[in-house]
Amino acid sequence: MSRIGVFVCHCGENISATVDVAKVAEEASKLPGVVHSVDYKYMCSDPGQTLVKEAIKEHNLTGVVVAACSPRMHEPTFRKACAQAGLNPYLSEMANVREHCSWVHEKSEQTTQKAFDVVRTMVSKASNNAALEPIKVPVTKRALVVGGGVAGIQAALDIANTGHKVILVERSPSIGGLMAQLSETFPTLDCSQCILTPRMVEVAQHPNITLYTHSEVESVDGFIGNFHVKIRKKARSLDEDLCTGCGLCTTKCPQKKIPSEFEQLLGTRPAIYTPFPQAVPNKPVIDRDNCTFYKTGKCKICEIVCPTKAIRFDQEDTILEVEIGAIVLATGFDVKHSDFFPEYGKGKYKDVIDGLQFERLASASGPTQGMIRRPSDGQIPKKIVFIACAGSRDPAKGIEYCSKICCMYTAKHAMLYKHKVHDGEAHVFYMDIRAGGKMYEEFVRRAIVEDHVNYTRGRVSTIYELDGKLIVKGADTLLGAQSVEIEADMVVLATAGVASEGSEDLAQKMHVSYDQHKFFAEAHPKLKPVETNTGGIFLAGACQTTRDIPDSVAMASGAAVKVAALFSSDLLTREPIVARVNRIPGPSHSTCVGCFLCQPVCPYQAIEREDIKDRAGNIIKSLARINEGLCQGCGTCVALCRSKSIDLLGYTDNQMHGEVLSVLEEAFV
Amino acid sequence: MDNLRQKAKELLESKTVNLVIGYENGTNGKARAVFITDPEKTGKLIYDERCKQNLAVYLNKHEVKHYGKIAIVAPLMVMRSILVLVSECQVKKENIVALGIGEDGSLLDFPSLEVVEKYVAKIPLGNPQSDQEILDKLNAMTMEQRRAFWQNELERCFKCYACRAACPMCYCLRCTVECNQPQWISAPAHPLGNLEWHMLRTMHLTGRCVSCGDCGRACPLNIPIHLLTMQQAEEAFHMFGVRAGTSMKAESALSTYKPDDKENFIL
Amino acid sequence: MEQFEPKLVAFVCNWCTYAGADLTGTSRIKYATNVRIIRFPCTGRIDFMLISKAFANGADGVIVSGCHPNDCHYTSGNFHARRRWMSFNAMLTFMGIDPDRIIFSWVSAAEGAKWADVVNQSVEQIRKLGPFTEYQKLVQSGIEEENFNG
Amino acid sequence: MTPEKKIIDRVALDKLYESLKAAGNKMFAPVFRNEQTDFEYNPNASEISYNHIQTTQSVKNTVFPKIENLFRFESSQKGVDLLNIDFTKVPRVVVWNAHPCDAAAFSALDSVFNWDFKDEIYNSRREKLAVIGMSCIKADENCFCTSVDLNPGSVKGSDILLTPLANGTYLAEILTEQGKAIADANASLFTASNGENKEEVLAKVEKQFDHSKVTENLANGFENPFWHEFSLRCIGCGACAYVCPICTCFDIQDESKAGNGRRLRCWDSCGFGLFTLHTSGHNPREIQSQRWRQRVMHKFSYQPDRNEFIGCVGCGRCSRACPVDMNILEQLVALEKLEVAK
Repeated sequence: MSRIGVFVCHCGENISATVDVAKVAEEASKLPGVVHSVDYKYMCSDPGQTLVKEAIKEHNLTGVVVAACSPRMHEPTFRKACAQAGLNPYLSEMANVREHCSWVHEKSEQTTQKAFDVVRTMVSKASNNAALEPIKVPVTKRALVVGGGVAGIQAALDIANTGHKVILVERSPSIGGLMAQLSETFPTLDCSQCILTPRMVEVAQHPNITLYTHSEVESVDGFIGNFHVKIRKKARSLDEDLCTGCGLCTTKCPQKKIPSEFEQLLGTRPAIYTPFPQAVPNKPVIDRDNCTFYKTGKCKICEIVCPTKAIRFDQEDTILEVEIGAIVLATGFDVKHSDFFPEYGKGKYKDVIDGLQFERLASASGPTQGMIRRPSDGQIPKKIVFIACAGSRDPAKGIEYCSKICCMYTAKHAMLYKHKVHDGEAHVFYMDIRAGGKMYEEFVRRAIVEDHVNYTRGRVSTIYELDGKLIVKGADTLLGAQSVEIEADMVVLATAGVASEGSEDLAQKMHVSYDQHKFFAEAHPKLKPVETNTGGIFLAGACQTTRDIPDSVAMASGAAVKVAALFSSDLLTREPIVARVNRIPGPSHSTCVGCFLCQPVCPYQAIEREDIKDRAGNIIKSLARINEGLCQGCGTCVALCRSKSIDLLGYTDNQMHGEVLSVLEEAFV
Repeated sequence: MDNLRQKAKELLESKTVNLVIGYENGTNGKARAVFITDPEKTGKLIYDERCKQNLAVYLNKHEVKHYGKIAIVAPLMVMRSILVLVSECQVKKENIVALGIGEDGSLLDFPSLEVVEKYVAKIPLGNPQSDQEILDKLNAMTMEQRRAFWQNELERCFKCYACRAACPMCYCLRCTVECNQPQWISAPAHPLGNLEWHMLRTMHLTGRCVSCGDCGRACPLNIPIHLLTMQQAEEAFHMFGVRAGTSMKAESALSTYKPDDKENFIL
Repeated sequence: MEQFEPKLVAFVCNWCTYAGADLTGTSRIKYATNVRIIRFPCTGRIDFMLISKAFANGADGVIVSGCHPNDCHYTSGNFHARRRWMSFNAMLTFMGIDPDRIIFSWVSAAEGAKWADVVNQSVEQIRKLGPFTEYQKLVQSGIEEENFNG
Repeated sequence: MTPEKKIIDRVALDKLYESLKAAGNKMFAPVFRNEQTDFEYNPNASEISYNHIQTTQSVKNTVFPKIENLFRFESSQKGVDLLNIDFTKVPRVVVWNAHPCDAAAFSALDSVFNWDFKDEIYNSRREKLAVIGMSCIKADENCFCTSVDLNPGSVKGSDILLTPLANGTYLAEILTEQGKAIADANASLFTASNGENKEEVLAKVEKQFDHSKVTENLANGFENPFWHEFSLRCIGCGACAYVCPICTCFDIQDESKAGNGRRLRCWDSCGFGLFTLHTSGHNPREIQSQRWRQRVMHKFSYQPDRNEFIGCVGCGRCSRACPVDMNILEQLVALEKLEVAK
């Protein structure tokens, strides 16, 4: 039989003004299992807590019920007090007689009766309580950062600087991401590479960071603190230890006309190449699809010219296996290309380009050395139309959301153009200007006022080519939807940002959830923006939704702190409110029949398959097992399980069933 | 029928399977399940309109599982039950050969269960017409009439659990009714205990029932309990757009959701 | 005649409705005393049999409440719960058990006033329906069968 | 007592029924409803079925109801108080129109409920029970009373046995003191008999097997592959046990609210998988073939050995109720012919 102590709080007069606390305490003392029941002015005060602690010892209590405020307020207080008195903290319960009773009802017999009913119910729960021990999970103090853009770089550096090892995996041959392709950055117009490349070098040289470029995550198993990750290091066709990055091979390669991905197809590169001169690592890679040797079996010029004999044509992909404690996903985003827009020529007009292509044209290291030239004939355009919201906020295109960065970079593009082509005309079509951010609105104003960029509020319905010009037809909604037609030399589409290619695949490997647009889903939209629902996996930058550089960097630092916090102790301690699959003696081993219908309901992928084997190693039964490192204790699997084989510690079937019976035990007044 | 016998014989002779589950002539003009291991005895197999039992119920039976690879005579309801059982990890798909029976009674060639999935996908699924007509009648009643109807029917139940035993989807080792910590269901066959039991069975089969009607046929007291699960099968399709036993993937109605599931009663 | 005072039990999730009911308290909004709250971690944890247990043990009505869709602390517990309640409601309707005895609602942690409204409306609704005698009779008939069923 | 024979006509029969009902007896009589014939309490005389072959359920409900309260309990601060139920208050019951197989089953039940422990509640009910039997003039393929030492006109267990005669009247055999009391109290409804022979109207039920041979084979057939082969089809429900007039397995349950409640017993079946499950996890009858064997062994081996009766009256209900055609007669015939090593 339980020995439960009931402690009824007056909360000054907050409770006692409407509830007859003395009567509640007296009635509670008559309940089966209750051996001690008192009321006191302020239970949460030091003397109040002492009252609880002393009663635990004096009456040898096996459970404590504090009838006071909401458990959301003082449950931790009284659990701690119990622990101090040597009672397992999970044997205490709170009866909420303030927020749920005294404050919401007038002084009456009914109010006192309700308070007593609540106490009786919690006494019932407490008598079904079990002592629980916090769950401890060992932590491997090595982080994996996936994606080497600015967010991944920041996260890797921040984690590395806390003294922990980091593995940074980037699928392209160099880190740098989209930011490395930008010309200048808003709202300061400082050179993107100038601020990024030092960080890239820092990553390469940091003693705590291991960098794998041209590599991808192959698989992820395990759980928070204990991931087992396989990384596919794609063949570079090069011995990286021998290569000095002299670049001789790239200059001698006979293939020179391969459209460069880094230059957004506006420039070319050889078959053995580094994506851009400041690439980190500065080691080339052979593009086997375009290499003469791989296509014809002859050439090998690079091998001949290489001074260190570093070329390895027979190199194969290698799989690295690493133990990881936490993962930061920083895989960024992609932009839609101009071929996404049938109404804008579906990519067939060479001079209709996307924003990223414009960045390359405007970049001093780009294909035109920073001169704005039309891709079609190399002429300097005298009139450019910029179209904001190209694809974004367009449900018909399946992209309902605002890409958030386009208003700003369109203003930047128009400005850069005006700075470079002084007699040029810049027109911007926009839906709304969203320039929320420090110095952002001022920046847009500058474009309009100082650089005389023409802003037209309206959408462009069509673009077609006529006599070497691009006819842009739109409407000016501020002039009563008056139609506007501009003969432009070039059109720049601020195309929508979308989830990076392969996001869905990666999310499935990582067991993180993702939204309808394949952006990774945060654990909570407000309070857990960098966490995912999978413990130990965090998000940084635009893989969660499109965002600009400062936001990405801030988020990366946030994710890094989460990782550092996780790595701050050897064992991860968790609330023991987790689900558990029952175990019984053989031959059944559990009442679980292994239907695994609970697996899809778990938001945390915490339900695993456990194989019970006989002595010969044959599987005799498969049943569900909850990974206590991943379970967050929602209990959805518990209510779903048909054979009642799963239970939730702290909210067991017995407890909840007992509460229901107990709450209805007496006729309500 | 000759095709069926021939195919069963071949499967046993070639040791592709160790057991064939089918129908044979039973006592007093009834058809019943038969378990054949000897290729020479496949002549016992029959298939006609009396063959209504959902044979998939045997696939999870301990003694039957023991045989390993099994061929099973599979009219539509058996096919669907097999798909549910595979999706719920109760039978291994490589252990089952479905001797499919078409709607005209002919033998269908199913080299794999994937082909069964494709076949089922092509067939309009729903409750048997005669049962659906009764359901329509019940649905047209007032709430009070339906309450009276079910109270009268369920009060008679004496909890022999033939409904549970006949259902291929009721394969738990320990049913919730046998759980007494806490006692979820009043065990005795009194009106409350009976109502609780049938509510439980109905909810547990929601989204999993293939409308074979075997629970109702099994009831020795002729309580039309199959109507409960059949109604829910229809409701699940109506509300969630899914029918049980169409795929080997685990996507049972109550273990999945859509963010935009439409209801009209939540404040 | 004295007004019928129904007994209601509320099954609420810890993160939204329980917190919302706390806010009702801190805002000192008054509501009917007929409801007793039972805290669950999530609506996904609420077994449908608990509702039937509540009726079997004398509840005239049951309130079930949790986070609004998309707001679940555990992302999807309420979505799973919603399907469960949709199925349960359909079944009760088909069995002729008045689903109006159960009030489902989404009450967020910020909706203290809504919680008071939900309680007051539910109490009124159940008061109009009267005691849940149909269900209670089932319970009684089981007990009273003693020695007279044969 | 020496049996007496009288004649009662159809109209008088209904009057006898009403008379017994009016005298305060609870009448348990077969009625056709829900597409089956089954016993009910206190139907109207006009509702009673006289032309069925067999009812779905047996009459054991009258003495071994599907739920039986054993005692009550109440919790107080001091602990739990047990409150006895006054079994003397059980009602007088008349089983009306029970076939000879059902009537004969009572003696088996008497033996089960009294072989060591005297079951008070059972005996209380049994003492207040009267059985008005009805000989069978029809039988079907599932009937095999003649193979278990009974026949369509067996008088065993009946207080009065009626036999429908060709002329529409009924031969009433008054067999016990209780039967005589009933007949005497309603003497005006009966007329004298004139040597009518019931044998010529009785249903013809062929003897299908020799039960002593079955019992003999069972004694040596525990490990016979027969059980596996013949039970593969069995799905392990309790239908056969619940409709059986002699099956008496029960489960003990407590039902309570706020610490007050009752202990009761309700029907159970040896066919259920968890029937013999031990707390240790061990289940001595782990698979269905073992459970099916238990059922047959109990009736045709253990009970004849220990209680000196066959646990079967050949009513055929289990065969009719079985959803998967586990036909007991077919199996008994096979068991009789079973070749067993001795």
